[in-house]
Amino acid sequence: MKAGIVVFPGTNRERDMAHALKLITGHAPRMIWHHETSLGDLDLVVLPGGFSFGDYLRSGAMAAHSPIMAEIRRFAEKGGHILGVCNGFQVLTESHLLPGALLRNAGLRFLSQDCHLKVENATTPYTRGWKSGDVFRAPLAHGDGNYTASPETLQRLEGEGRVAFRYSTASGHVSHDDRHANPNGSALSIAGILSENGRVCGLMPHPENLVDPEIGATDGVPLFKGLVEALVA
Amino acid sequence: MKIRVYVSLKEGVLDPQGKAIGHALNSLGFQGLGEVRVNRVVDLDVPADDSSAAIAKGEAMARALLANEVIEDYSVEVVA
Amino acid sequence: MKIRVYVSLKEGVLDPQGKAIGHALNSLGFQGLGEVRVNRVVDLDVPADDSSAAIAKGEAMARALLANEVIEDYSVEVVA
Amino acid sequence: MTVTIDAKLAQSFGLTGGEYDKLLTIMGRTPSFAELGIFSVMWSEHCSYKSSRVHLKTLPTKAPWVIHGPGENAGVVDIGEGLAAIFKMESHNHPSFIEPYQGAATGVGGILRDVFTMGARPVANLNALRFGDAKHSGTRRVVDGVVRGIGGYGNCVGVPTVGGEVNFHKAYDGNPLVNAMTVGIARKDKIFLSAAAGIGNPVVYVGSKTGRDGIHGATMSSAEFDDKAASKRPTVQVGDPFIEKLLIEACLELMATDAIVAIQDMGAAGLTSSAVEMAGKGGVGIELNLDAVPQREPNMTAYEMMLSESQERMLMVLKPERTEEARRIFEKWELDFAIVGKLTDSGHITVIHNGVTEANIPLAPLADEAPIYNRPMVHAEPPRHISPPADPVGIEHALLTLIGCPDLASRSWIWNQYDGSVGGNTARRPGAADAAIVRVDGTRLGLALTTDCTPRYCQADPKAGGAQAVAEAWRNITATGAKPLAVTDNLNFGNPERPEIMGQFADAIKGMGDACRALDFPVVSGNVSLYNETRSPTGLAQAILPTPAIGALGVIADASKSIGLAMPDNHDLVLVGEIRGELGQSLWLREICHKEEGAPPRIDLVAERHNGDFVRAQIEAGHVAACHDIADGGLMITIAEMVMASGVGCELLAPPHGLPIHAFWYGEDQACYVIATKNAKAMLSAAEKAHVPARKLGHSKGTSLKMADGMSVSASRLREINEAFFPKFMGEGA
Ligand SMILES: Nc1ncnc2c1ncn2[C@@H]1O[C@H](COP(=O)(O)OP(=O)(O)O)[C@@H](O)[C@H]1O
Ligand SMILES: [Mg+2]
Repeated sequence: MKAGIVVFPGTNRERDMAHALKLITGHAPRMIWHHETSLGDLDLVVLPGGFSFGDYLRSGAMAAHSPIMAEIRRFAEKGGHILGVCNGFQVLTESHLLPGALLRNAGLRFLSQDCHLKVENATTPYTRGWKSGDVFRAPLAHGDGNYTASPETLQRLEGEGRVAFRYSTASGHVSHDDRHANPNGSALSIAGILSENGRVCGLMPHPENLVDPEIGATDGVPLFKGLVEALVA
Repeated sequence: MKIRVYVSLKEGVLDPQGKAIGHALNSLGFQGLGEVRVNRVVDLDVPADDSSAAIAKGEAMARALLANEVIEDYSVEVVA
Repeated sequence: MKIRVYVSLKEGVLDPQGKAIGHALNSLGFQGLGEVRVNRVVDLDVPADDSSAAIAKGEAMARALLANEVIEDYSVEVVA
Repeated sequence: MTVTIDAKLAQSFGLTGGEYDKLLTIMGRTPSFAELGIFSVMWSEHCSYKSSRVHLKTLPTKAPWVIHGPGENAGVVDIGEGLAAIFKMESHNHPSFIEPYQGAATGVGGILRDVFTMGARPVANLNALRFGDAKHSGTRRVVDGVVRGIGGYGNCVGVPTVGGEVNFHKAYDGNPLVNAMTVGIARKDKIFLSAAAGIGNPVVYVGSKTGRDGIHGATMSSAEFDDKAASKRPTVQVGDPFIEKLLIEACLELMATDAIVAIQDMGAAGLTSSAVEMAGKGGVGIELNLDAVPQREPNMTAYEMMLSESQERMLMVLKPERTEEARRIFEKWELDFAIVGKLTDSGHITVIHNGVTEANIPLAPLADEAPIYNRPMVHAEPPRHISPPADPVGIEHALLTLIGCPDLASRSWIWNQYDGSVGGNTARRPGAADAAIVRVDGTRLGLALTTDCTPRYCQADPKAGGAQAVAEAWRNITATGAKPLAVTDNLNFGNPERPEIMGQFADAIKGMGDACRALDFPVVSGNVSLYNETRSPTGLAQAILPTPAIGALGVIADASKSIGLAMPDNHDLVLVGEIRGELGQSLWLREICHKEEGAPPRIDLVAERHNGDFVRAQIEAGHVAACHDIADGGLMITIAEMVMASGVGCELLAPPHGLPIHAFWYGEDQACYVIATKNAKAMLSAAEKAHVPARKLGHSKGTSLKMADGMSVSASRLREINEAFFPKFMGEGA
């Protein structure tokens, strides 16, 4: 799988993502500076976590206007696969490649802790490594992860199976108003969503930080294994 | 020309920060406050010949970057 | 009575946000902007009989909580 | 400027009459305003260490694995595989009281620069925090701002914050302590130093523009607080972690080339101290042209530019032929880059602004004749050891009280606001082990990192307290299986001009030095923060508790083999070390009997080393499933923390005869560990062979902590109480 990772000024989880991709796919991804204007030949573009442009103004807002984003938009239009994690998810909503927006966490504090994610739709390239209803652990680390969208958008996301991951308890219980189950207060406990064609995926937590048995656990591995299966076949 | 771009959360979008501030003000003894909203203003000095040109520029900047129209409204005024 | 408390960084205090936004606007093609500053407004509805009472309340709230007087200035106006 | 430059003005700059006379002798004339400013910051306590230097010199700083000890921007130790760990701790106490968010944030920024300026990629941050009494009305504001500030900066630059410590005590009501530590990794043969060389080489300024930030911050942080503090407020500096992140990447990119001759961050006293130190260390002169300095505000004077403490700036000496290559790198990262001067053979620092020479000072006497004081000291008689007072409440009540008190309550509310996982190498996060474990990228090596100090012990007996802080840091690293390598420190004390404070300072250093020598644990970097006092309106000075915070680093060959404190089911619990029931200065005494008295626990450095080496050997041999040292709160708290970490309970045996029961469970005896092992018998016989005291404490099973007398508390109840304090204190109700 040929993957590229986009680096904006202030991106800080590009190495983590590269490590995960290398570990699981065996190939080091290409690092793409935000000033570049061509993606080259890629199967997957990843927008990693961090604080692009300091996350000043709104998280992801300035990165959404970086030169490379025009090319990423074309890539999406051609049906390319794009994964945005954390700040990458925020960049995708700010550039309208995914609907909705990510507001300040409901508790108004940055959260860095493990959370549990429930796989809602296991038929996508991003989720096929799991079964629907599976629950896995992932670290989260963000101040603005509180997903919101208009009622119509939320309804469409639900109706079209475009909610990829939802926050839950370790046993898979979903409860929107309980901070233990839904730490940042996201609408409908949404942690990750898909584009209409299912090829653009954004999620807040960091599966890439849980892929190495030496660091604790491998809960994040199915995401990357599934992508390899889907995109290299 | 100095302009001010006000960016505010759309009505109906929850403003947890405003809520928290309302709460804190209340416990400081400021009672009977209605809804509290915290918004952002961006103060800029734009090269423009007249107010309407300056405002048009402010609006263009708001649309392009300063506001996220999914969740925010904006308005622009000339301050000097 | 609706008031608006306007909180801005004191002159000379670095505004990292404003700097980054000015930069981004510039690369979006908005040239010739002077200094860009990002400030905060808090919109509140206070129980008060007249404007001067409302403003006094706003100032008290700014001092107590809304502004960090170490680095910020504030001003209060009645909006409705 | 129309001010008269004389001894009176010098005094308002913080120079004594004697110091001003010395200045006049060096200069042979009345100094200019800018020159006076330069002298005053270079000779301030913060930059000159004039009160502390004679004592600091007594600390051991060498070991075969030490590459650079004190004297550089940070300490450097060899960790094997051709790599070095670079680390240091620094305080931002006074700024954090004035503006907690920015004070703490810029503290993190400053210590990061000290580490990456040497060529290291920062891989971990820690922070040692002391706040006022939790019941004091101002404490919450400080806690809130400091924690947000540390997170705001560290999270944005993408360096995981993996550890630290927090205490509450009324002595910090008006003077909190914020000590930040950064650890970085570099190739051993690619360490960058600050000594300038090469007459004619360009001096280059990179990073953010200069504004009027924090002018006179270096002298401010050496001045006691009083109610005039308010008038000093405009000196607050604002940090820009986004720029810092770019600066890290740009510097590391440039460091991969060979363009740099010398590099130095601009910390306290900004351009002045960086220029003076680089040229001074290299024995060359330096000429600065201030017209070239990137400026954020109009009409800045030479004085203002030389003393500005604007953040996120660095000064470098480059090879002339590589300057354009360097410029390209910084322009790519959209940072300011300006050639602001050159090295000269004058031996002077010369500052030119608008064509006028604003300062011209000989560097050698500026450094060599900097004041050094051997200040008068009074040594307080240490209190006597007390015998255990009667137990007024019983074991269970004490357990539930202690586990929820501010000094023992779970700190998860704090560390959950710090990104602990960025980098993907954090093998043990806060709360998981006695030291955080961070894997070194591209290897299996793990760094074991901790900060420690027990100020109430230091207050009672500074020498014992200094030794205890070092011993606890060493023990915490040992408990993970790592080998302790070296120490950085942050010595926070009151006004050194008071003999009793100076006595505390000297005694604490003596204790630290003894422990460092006994444990082969040299000091490789550090920082001194004096004048931590508040003056009440009546004029009474109230000093903080003496707080020599220790930051320490160890290495384990395989990060994934490190040991945490989560106790697995069905294991024997073994105590290593001897419990004498030391209740003097214990938390039990303070929280249950409301007394702070007696001598702190005895420090036996021979036993410390012996017991620790035994524990580490048992871990290396694979016999240890969990390990936790005994510290604040004593043995019962150690066990309760192990229970809470895993949710697995235990059944404890009856305590030994001969000691009051509460003294056994709550004494804060040193050099002790609790180990979970498959087989207590084997562990006990190994201990006997090694002449290490050990006894079986019980067995892990179930989900409750159970004592032989029938007391039983569930792990979930313990957790609930343990986690309640912070959210409640911060008014967030869990
Ligand atoms: N308490 C201490 N113990 C050991 N070394 C110290 C101590 N305090 C300062 N040093 C060393 O003195 C040097 C100067 O320290 P400092 O002025 O804090 O550095 P910086 O200029 O980077 O802020 C550093 O090398 C530091 O490690
Ligand atoms: Mg330094």
